[in-house]
Amino acid sequence: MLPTKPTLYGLMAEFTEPDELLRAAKKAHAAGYRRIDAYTPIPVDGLSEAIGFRHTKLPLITLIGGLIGGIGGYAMQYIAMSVHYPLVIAGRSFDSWAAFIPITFEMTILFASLATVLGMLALNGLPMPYHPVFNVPSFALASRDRFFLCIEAVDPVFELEPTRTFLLNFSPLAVHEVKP
Amino acid sequence: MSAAISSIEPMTLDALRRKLAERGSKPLWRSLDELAETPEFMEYLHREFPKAASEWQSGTSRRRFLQLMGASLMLAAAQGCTRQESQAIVPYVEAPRDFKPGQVQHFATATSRGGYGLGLMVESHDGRPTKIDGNPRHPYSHGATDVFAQASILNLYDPDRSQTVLNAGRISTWDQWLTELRPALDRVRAARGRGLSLLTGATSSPTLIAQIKDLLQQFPEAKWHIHEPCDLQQHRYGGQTAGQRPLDKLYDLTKAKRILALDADFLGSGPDSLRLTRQYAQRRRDELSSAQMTRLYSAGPAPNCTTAMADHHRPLPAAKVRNVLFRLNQMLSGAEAKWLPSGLAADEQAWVDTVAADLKQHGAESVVIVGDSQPADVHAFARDANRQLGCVGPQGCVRYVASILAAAADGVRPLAELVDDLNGQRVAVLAMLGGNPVYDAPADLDFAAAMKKSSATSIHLSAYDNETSQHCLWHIPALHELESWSDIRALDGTASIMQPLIEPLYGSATKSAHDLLGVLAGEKAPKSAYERVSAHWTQWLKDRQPIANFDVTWATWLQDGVIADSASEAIGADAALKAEPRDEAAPNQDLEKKSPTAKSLEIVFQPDVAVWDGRYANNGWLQELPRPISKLTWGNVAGVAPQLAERLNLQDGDLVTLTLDGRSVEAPVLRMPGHADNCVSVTLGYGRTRAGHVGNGVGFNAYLLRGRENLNSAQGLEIAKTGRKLDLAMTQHHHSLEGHVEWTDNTRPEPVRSGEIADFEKDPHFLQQEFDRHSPPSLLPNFEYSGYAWGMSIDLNSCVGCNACVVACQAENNIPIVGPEQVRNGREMHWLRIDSYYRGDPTSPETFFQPLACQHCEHAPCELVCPVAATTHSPEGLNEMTYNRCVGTRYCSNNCPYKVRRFNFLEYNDATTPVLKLLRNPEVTVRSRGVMEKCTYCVQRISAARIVAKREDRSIHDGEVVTACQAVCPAQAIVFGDLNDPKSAVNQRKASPLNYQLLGELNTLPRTTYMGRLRNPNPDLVALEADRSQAPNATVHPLDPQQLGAG
Amino acid sequence: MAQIFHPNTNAISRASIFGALFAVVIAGWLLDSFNRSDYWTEVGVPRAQPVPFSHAHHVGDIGLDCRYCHASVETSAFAGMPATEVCLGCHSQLFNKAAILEPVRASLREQKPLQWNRVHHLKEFAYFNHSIHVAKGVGCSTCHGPVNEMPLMWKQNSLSMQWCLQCHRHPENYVRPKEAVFDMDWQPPADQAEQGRRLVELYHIAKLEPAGAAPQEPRKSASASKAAAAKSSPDDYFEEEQQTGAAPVVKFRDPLTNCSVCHR
Amino acid sequence: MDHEPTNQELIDSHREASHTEVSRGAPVLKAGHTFGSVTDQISAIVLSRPTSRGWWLGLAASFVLLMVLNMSIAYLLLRGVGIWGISMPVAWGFAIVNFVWWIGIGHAGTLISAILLLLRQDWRTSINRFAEAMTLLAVACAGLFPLLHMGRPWFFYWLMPYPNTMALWPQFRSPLVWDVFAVSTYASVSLLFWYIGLIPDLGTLRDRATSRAAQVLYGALALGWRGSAMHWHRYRVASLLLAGLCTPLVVSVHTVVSFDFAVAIVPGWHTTIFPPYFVAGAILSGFAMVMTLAIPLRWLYGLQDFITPRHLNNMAKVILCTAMIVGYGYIMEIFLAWYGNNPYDQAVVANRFTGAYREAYWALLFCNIITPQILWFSRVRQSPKLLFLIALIVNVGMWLERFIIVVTSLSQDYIPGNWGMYYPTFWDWATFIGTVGLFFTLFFLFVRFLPMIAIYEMRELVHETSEHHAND
Repeated sequence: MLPTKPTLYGLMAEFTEPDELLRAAKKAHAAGYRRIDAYTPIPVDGLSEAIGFRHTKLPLITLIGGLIGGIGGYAMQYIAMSVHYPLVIAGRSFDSWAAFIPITFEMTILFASLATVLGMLALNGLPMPYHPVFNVPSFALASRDRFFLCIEAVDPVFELEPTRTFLLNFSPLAVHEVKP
Repeated sequence: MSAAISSIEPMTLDALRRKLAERGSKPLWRSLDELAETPEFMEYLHREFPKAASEWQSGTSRRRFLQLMGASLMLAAAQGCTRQESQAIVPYVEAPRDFKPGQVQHFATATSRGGYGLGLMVESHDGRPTKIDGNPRHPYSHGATDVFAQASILNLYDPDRSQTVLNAGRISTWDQWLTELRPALDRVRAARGRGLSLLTGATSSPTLIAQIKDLLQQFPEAKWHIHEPCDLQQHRYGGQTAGQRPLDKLYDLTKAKRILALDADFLGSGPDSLRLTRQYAQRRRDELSSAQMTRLYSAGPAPNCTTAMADHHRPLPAAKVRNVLFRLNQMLSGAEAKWLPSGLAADEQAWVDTVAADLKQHGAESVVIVGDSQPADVHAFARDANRQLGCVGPQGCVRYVASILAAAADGVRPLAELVDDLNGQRVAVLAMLGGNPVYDAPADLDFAAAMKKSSATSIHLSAYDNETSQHCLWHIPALHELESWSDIRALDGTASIMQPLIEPLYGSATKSAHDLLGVLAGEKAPKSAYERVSAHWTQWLKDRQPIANFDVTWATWLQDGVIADSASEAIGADAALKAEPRDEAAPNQDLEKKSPTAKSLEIVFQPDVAVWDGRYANNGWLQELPRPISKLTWGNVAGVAPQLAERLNLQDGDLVTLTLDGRSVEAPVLRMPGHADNCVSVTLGYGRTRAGHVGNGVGFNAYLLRGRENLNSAQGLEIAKTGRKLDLAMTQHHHSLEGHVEWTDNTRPEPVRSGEIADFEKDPHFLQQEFDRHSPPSLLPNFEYSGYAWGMSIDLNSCVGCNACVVACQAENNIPIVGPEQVRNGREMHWLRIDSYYRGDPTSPETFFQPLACQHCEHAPCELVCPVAATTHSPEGLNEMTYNRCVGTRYCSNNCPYKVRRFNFLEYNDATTPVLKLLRNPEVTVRSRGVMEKCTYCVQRISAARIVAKREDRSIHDGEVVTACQAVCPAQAIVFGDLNDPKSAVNQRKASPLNYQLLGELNTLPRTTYMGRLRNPNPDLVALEADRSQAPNATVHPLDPQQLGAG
Repeated sequence: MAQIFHPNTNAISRASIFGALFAVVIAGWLLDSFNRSDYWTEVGVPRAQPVPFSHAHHVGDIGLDCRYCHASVETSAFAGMPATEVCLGCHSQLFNKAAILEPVRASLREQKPLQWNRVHHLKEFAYFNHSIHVAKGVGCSTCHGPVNEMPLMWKQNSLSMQWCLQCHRHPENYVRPKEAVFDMDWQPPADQAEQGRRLVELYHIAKLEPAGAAPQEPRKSASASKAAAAKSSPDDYFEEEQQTGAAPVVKFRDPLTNCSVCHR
Repeated sequence: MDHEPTNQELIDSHREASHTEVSRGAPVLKAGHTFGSVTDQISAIVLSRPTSRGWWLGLAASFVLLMVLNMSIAYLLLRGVGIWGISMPVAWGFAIVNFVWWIGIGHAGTLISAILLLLRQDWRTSINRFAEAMTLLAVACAGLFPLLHMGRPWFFYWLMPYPNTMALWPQFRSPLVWDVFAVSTYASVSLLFWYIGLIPDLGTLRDRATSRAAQVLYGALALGWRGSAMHWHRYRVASLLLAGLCTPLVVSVHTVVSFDFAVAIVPGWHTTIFPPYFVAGAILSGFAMVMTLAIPLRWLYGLQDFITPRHLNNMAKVILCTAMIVGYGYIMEIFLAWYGNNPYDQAVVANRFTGAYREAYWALLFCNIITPQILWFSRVRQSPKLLFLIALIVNVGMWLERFIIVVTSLSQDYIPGNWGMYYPTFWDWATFIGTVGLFFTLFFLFVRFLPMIAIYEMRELVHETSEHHAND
């Protein structure tokens, strides 16, 4: 994701209201920009769709994690108790499946949760302590009360001046150039 | 705490009786307070945290704390590591011949019980004795032993044993002693022995007696005194003329259908208790019909094993035994005319008459047994009674033999004479072979003062540097019975050779009585004990069979542990009467004045069932042994009847001052249901000051009350409350005395199932329930135990609660002791405990025993909850405990409905004292702190047997594996074996209709099952007692004048 | 807003997350393999002895029988160590001046026993009995290795519980004919599995013996043993069978793996 | 949870949520707040506000207790569990009581953030953060006890399945092993959930921070969060999934804990009512503890705007409801003893009412059943002081409940011959008080260095409320 033009990462418009950002994002997408991203202090409904993001695989990852945990959990107990070292315990059968349920369940949850969290981080490409957008001085407010729309320079439709003017149409507070 | 308890108001007996009545069907109860449920008692119980600071107080110093701190953390670290530490293997230089390393050997020997012999079979691991059992060939053991024999192994290895010769308290040597003694001895010899006094305990050792007699011949003026503090037959030294020998009684209970035991604990103590217990239990177990079954009556001051087993027990002051016998003889003689008043209360007399009728009816099949603590004339009465019953004689229930103990006939003189001599400066050399007179001589003799006064050269041969050694110029450390050669004779005269099992632990400094006598006799070349013993018996054999090969015979003697046909002949009853004549008038003169009244109480002195006369005071196993019934450990008490306690407003643990003839001691009170009213029973042997680390300062010294005239019981005791309180260490009742609401108690199944023989005859299965016949259905598949299936059966009908099994288990399985504080916290470690329960009227309840150890359930609840599989089930059905896997969550114990598991809450095993390591059974792991343990069915014995069997490619025979508790049991109440072997003894037992599972309703399928207790009450007496309970006050003042007059 | 981190912290931070998980696994693996390592178990580490006694010489070269010195191996839990007099039985004649044997002579002279350094050390909570193993066809070399090639004695096997269990679970892989027990050169035949199973039957190894039969001839349910021959792990230890009508029962054999065999 | 919620649904959910809630009057957030104001006010507590003396005192006090804990643990390792009052038959004492108590407390946090999230209760936002923190700390305290109560704690790892030269495994049929898995799973999942929730706020703190150190610290923890729209999207999905996973988990944990008792055959333990009644009890004690913490906090840090009477009111209702369920549990125990006609169970019930520990039993009935009843009155629910008092009482009551369950059942079970009493020693108390110290020490550090209220969720709240006003 390093910019082809090393001088510039992209252009970033700064808004005060989520709705303005939402409108701008929709327009930008309509205008054919694809390499765009929006940065907000709160999750803004519809924003990700506005910039053309549809759908995440996260639930699938969770499911897989859960299955691994569950099956693995039961297998571990079955093998330990009735294959590897079968011992007579209180006259119970070696495969007392009923007694194995709690651990199977806990293992399912554990692995599913781990999968979810790691999956989320991975898909989001986090951790990423360094990112060009942090070069924008006022971006610190992105975690307070400012809303940013960034069009990246790598976007085929991106032309520095036209894009700047395009962004200015939405009367943002400012339009910043984002150093790589 | 003490404040808490003293605030309790006692509940009146009537109220207790009412409560019992309310409960409808007679429930079992454990203690008076449980019965009472007094609000105040609850109150005390609600102070849940009285001990809050105990651990803090008993905490260690800061410095020690830090040291240990480091240690413990290192320990924690070290535990993980397993890298091999360097360890040496040390082979012999020259291996002894018939010896295989790592193999167990057994040797027959014998031990002394107040002078009488008990045959032993001692187990030896690589040359160190580790376990003592009975010698099956010995007539008074039959393979069983009592608690003392079991525990005496601990005395052998006791670190407190004296190890060097002491001269006035300073370390000296044997040779030093010899040289310094010579002048004194020479002087004595010059004076034909005048001034030489010898003091021994009661003895029957032929060699020793012969040796002493030689000495007395050499020194005609010398004197031999015998002092046996708890001599089982105190009356012996009364008014005998030389030449006469006192009598011993040999009972044969296999023939007895009716037994009347008067102040006699023939099942619990005495030189023949093992034999009698076996005979009694056998008949009780095998003759299950009201026509044949033995019926046991007992009357006596304090509850004990015998009173507990009795079908009818009558609390009775010791002094009134004479009255009872007097009355009994009248009834038996049947000559109405010249009857004198018996001095019994009306209801007592009625009781005696009913019993008399029953005895008379069975004539020769009945026997009267009088306790050895009763005076001579009472025994004479008993002899009359038995003669009238016709049970005397070789075929009868009782025979008489001349006592084999050294007695006046052998020139023995009483202790009092010695004290006079000491005070009169007539003693130059005083040699005490064992004993501890300074501690246990009658108080009015004041032996200590006499010792101080006298200028005699005093020598004390003793295993411990005890109270007496302190007063002696010389102390010579004595050998343990397992360290030296000697011999001894049993009650019936059967002799046994005592052979050493181990080289003296403390080298040549330790000596035997034989050695010491050798010195006194001035032998130039002192013979060894072995030479003396063998010499004596060579002679003995020569006299009888001149041609016999001594070495061969000797070998067989050693092997058998008994000397063939060495028993003595019986004496006919009439001869017996001549032997101990009595003044016909004596009894009824004494009848009244000797009887206690509410004002002046009677006191009864008894040897303690655990420390005896005090000689076992330093034995931790015995100190921590729960006394039968009371479950008291670590101390003695003044036992009183509940009704007396009620009148005097006494609670358990209250400290009282007992005063007798101006002498007084402080003692804690314990209320004993079934104790005689107006009577206080104390046990001797406590309050030692120089017993050792274990025994010092435990309990109170009852000897301080004991006068020479009344060694066993006395009148005129005064009792006064001090207001202070002692927290008694008891294993059963602990502090969980609060009772249950009736509506639960009626439905709670009773752990001990019992009934009457009559009901049994109607329906033999009357004690069984559904699940006892076939186990309830289960969803889970059951395991099939196709190989051995070990199981146990315990017969509650036979068990007399003697505790031998508890100590045997402790000895076999390296079970530690924990001390009184831990016992109070409920942390005793005994794998096998004997629960006791009462039923019925608190003044004389029925008592029940129930030995309880791991039940080895097939569906063991403990196994299910162990997180690390430290307790599992073996294919042979054992519930196994793997100590080294245990992490100590204690969950198993919580889930054990029998609560038979024991936990090492702290580091209980003494891992530091070297000599104690010799004691341990190498076949059993020594458990460390934080580990759970429990009964294993002596799995080490099973494994040993299995290995032998597998080596010989056969299967284990029935009876090849014997658990420690089974081996020791005199009553044969415990049987162990293979349930898959239809012919096995244990299966025979389990086939009995009395067989039942404890808590079987939980479907735990216990491998240990019980046989219900059957009682054989006398209908007439039942009716009689029913009337009496209408008027409960009848028992409270047994000697109220009107009733006397009526008599 | 200024950047707080340098661009390549991105790579580092991502690596760190998964690196952490990885590190934990590695650490655990290292610990385990250390615990099994010869360094820790001292397998193959010769032990110095007061007298440099060479099994290689006495057994390998001279061909002494094990039982000559370890006399109680067939009758007792402890194999036994030779008394000094046993050594001197020969060495009073042979090499009776040799310097290295001085400690032995000194031992007899001063009646002071020799102090050998233990090579095979079992924890005190593990009970091992030589006699029964020898009696059931477990050869010396099976556990002690090629003693006849050891100049100084060393441990051939870790003596860990897992190691014991290998044989206790599948004796047929290890047992040999009784007569070969003390044969140091015995090697398992090609059909050891077959032979082994036969010997297991023959010596009644690891079969519960059904009670009731006459004590003389070994009691053993043929059916069970046949089943055993047929079964393969895990069924070596138990077989679950539905009995018609009766409640289902789990039959199981092999007391060899129950805890009290070694721990009491 | 593989069904993927579209944003429209999310929007609607929040819409209607805010509708209903606000229409009920009391606001979940004081009006007049903006994105900026909430952000600054909350982050200021961590970043700029000077540390109050109250905080220092609190920390010091807790730290002292923490040292008491260290002492008792040291002495425990040194002497063994015998320093406690446990005995035969009562082999479990304070250690297990405290374990269950702390675990119970640990339930509110996850419950609030998971179940209330699924139920779309937007009033949870301002309390869920420190409720979750409380959960973690409580579980940490709880986790200590199973370790400490072992006879040989240095072998704790034998309860975990790992390859070893003994060829041995944990015994998976044992409820204690279930505990190991349940508690560790619960701890780790709660930690994840809590941390995920923190990430955007850490970003905020990173951006607000002035000192380099703070920037690096929070920056590192924030993982470079930059509020990208796509991130937000996945972030929300992940939160929902975790919530979905935590909900059964939180129920399972205390169910498993209750199995420790229910699986055993001890009369008074062996009953089927235990799982639901333990879970209810857990929620009860959890909310009580949240209340115990929330009320002083909002007063100390002037957070009345965020933790409004509305929150207290709702929590009070939850307490009242769960208290009733717990009460039902008690009644069922008694009923079943009578109806099942099991003499042993009946004996246990009788023993609880009249036996040695009856005072404790009566006290717990008062604390857990009687006291919460006054929450029927809305005036009570409005008064923070009263609520605080009630919360404290319930905390005590729930501890007593566990004490009664563990101790009375064991002290008198089947065979009268082995009944016994349990007397806690100094060390029992010290260990218990010590964990309280541990809990509060960590909690004080938490409120000082992390935002105790979810800032971004508060911003969302601002957004929604303003939207709503816009719609009027």
